Amino acid sequence: MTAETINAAIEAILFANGSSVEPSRIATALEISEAEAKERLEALMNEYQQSGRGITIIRLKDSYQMVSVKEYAPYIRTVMDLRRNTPLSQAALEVLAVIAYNQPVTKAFVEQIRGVDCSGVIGSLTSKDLIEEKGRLELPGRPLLYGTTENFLRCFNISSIEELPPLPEDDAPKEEGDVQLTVEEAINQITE
Amino acid sequence: MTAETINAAIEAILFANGSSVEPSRIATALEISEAEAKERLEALMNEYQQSGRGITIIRLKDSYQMVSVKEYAPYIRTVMDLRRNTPLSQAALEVLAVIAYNQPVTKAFVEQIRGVDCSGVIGSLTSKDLIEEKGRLELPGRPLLYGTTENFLRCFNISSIEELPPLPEDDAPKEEGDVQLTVEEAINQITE
Amino acid sequence: MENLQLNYKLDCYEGPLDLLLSLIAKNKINIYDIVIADLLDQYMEQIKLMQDNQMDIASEFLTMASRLVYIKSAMLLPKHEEEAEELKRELSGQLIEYQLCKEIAAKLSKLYDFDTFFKDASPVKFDLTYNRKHDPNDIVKGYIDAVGRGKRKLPPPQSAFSGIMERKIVSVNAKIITVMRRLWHGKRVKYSELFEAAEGRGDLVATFLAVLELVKGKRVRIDGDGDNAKVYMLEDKK
Repeated sequence: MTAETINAAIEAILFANGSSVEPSRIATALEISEAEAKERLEALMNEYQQSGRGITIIRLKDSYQMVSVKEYAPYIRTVMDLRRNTPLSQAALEVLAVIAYNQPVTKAFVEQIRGVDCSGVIGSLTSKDLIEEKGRLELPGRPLLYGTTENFLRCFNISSIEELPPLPEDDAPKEEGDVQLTVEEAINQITE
Repeated sequence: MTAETINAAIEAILFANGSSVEPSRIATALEISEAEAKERLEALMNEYQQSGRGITIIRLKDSYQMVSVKEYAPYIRTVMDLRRNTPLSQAALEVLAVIAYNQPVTKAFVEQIRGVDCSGVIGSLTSKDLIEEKGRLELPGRPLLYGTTENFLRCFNISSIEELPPLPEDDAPKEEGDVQLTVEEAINQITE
Repeated sequence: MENLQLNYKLDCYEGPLDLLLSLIAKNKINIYDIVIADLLDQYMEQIKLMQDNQMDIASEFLTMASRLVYIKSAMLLPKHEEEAEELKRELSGQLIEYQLCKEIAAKLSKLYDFDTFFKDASPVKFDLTYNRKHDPNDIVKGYIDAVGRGKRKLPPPQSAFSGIMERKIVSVNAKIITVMRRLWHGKRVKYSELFEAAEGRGDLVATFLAVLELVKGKRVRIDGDGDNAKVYMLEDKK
């Protein structure tokens, strides 16, 4: 396979697959090394992003996906007769914020921060594929842990959790420890 | 809109739409004449067909569709096929186990045990041919019942459901304590 | 019209913490040093408004009310200032955390992207049948993970959750009677024993308030402190 055919094959795969693809799957299919697959995907992504085309490639965590370029969304919506999506509710955003910055966390942890029951919101965020189960906490009751999904990254235009906006500077006198929320804290709070 | 942006917009529309699009719909969305839309679609199609890329545009009667290039179909199939071999997630394994030991059961039963919505997991277990519908429960709403398939037996190396390993013995006092603790935990979590 | 607006405003609170934060912002209260008495009054005013508007008040709002009452009571008691301060700091910490959560939520809402589209997988025919091989014991592990230890085949009965589901309204008056009964005939009871039978926080708070009432009314007396504190009834002065 020439370099050109490999690139073309990768394009075809990304296009046909629709959802994101890991380099390892491409490597297996094309019988090339994973490192090469990754390298080519990166190169192709850069090429697309600089080409001024209507389609582009993005990286989500360690996988790649072909998507439409944002600017053309209004035209796509007109042709496909789509309405603008309804924005997320305040409650949904708050739950998402707690989960995104502290994952993996239990529902109890989220409820502790927000002071209200969050079952409904967690259910709807799960069905919107913004959060997902990430195992269980080894504690009595074995509560489920939640974290954000790949779709979350796409919806917030970032390629990894590290790219989330930094937490606001804490200018409070000696409360720092309090504000840093960690899983350990959650465990402490739960097991207290 | 420049010629370049129009082309990019058309690409984005064809991509996002997936199926075929008539030039008239593109003309309306981009506020150009139908003749111009057609002309541009033809030009774009020629460009794609000559570029040696993995994606191309084809004309079907009077509409246009973006598709992957035929030659790459085997790779596409391999990549999509690899997906089925991703190991079962923790959630999938739990749902499968609850169904296996209690079949036939309703989705509501599984959800009551796990405490979360399981529609997605049940859907994916069905498409993996590990569980299947086994009639309906004669109750208001006539909920569907699920049970395991023959493929399930194959995957878990047993020849009948009776061969499922026995569940650990139920040591009553410990069990009691466990449940107590859970309720207590929950109360603590709520009231803290 | 005014009423409608009010309703709308009340509806907006995401929970008791949200309500407290908005009171703190509105009244320029120092979040690091809350004056509990003032905050409690304003909080109860809002709860009353909700009641007047026949709104469903989530139980969380009432739990917070009892928590504020508890802190306020603790502050009134000599020897409990420290506990009260601790509880106040806890509340401050929680409010600061929640404020942070709201700030991040606001940031996230600006990032939310409705404009990126991707397509469904092309209709390629292929088999999704799972064909990995597993050890049959994996399924046992899965079951234990889902259900917990033991061979519980059915979801726990509804009664197992009653402690969680119901938030009993505990009357302080009823608790006064219970406490009095225990102290009847000059018995001396350990202070901590009074709380042993309590079921849940509501019960604890009510018992505590009952003791407070009794002390205030000079019906009982508490001697000693810490674990050694003993409670006994005062002789009827009449």
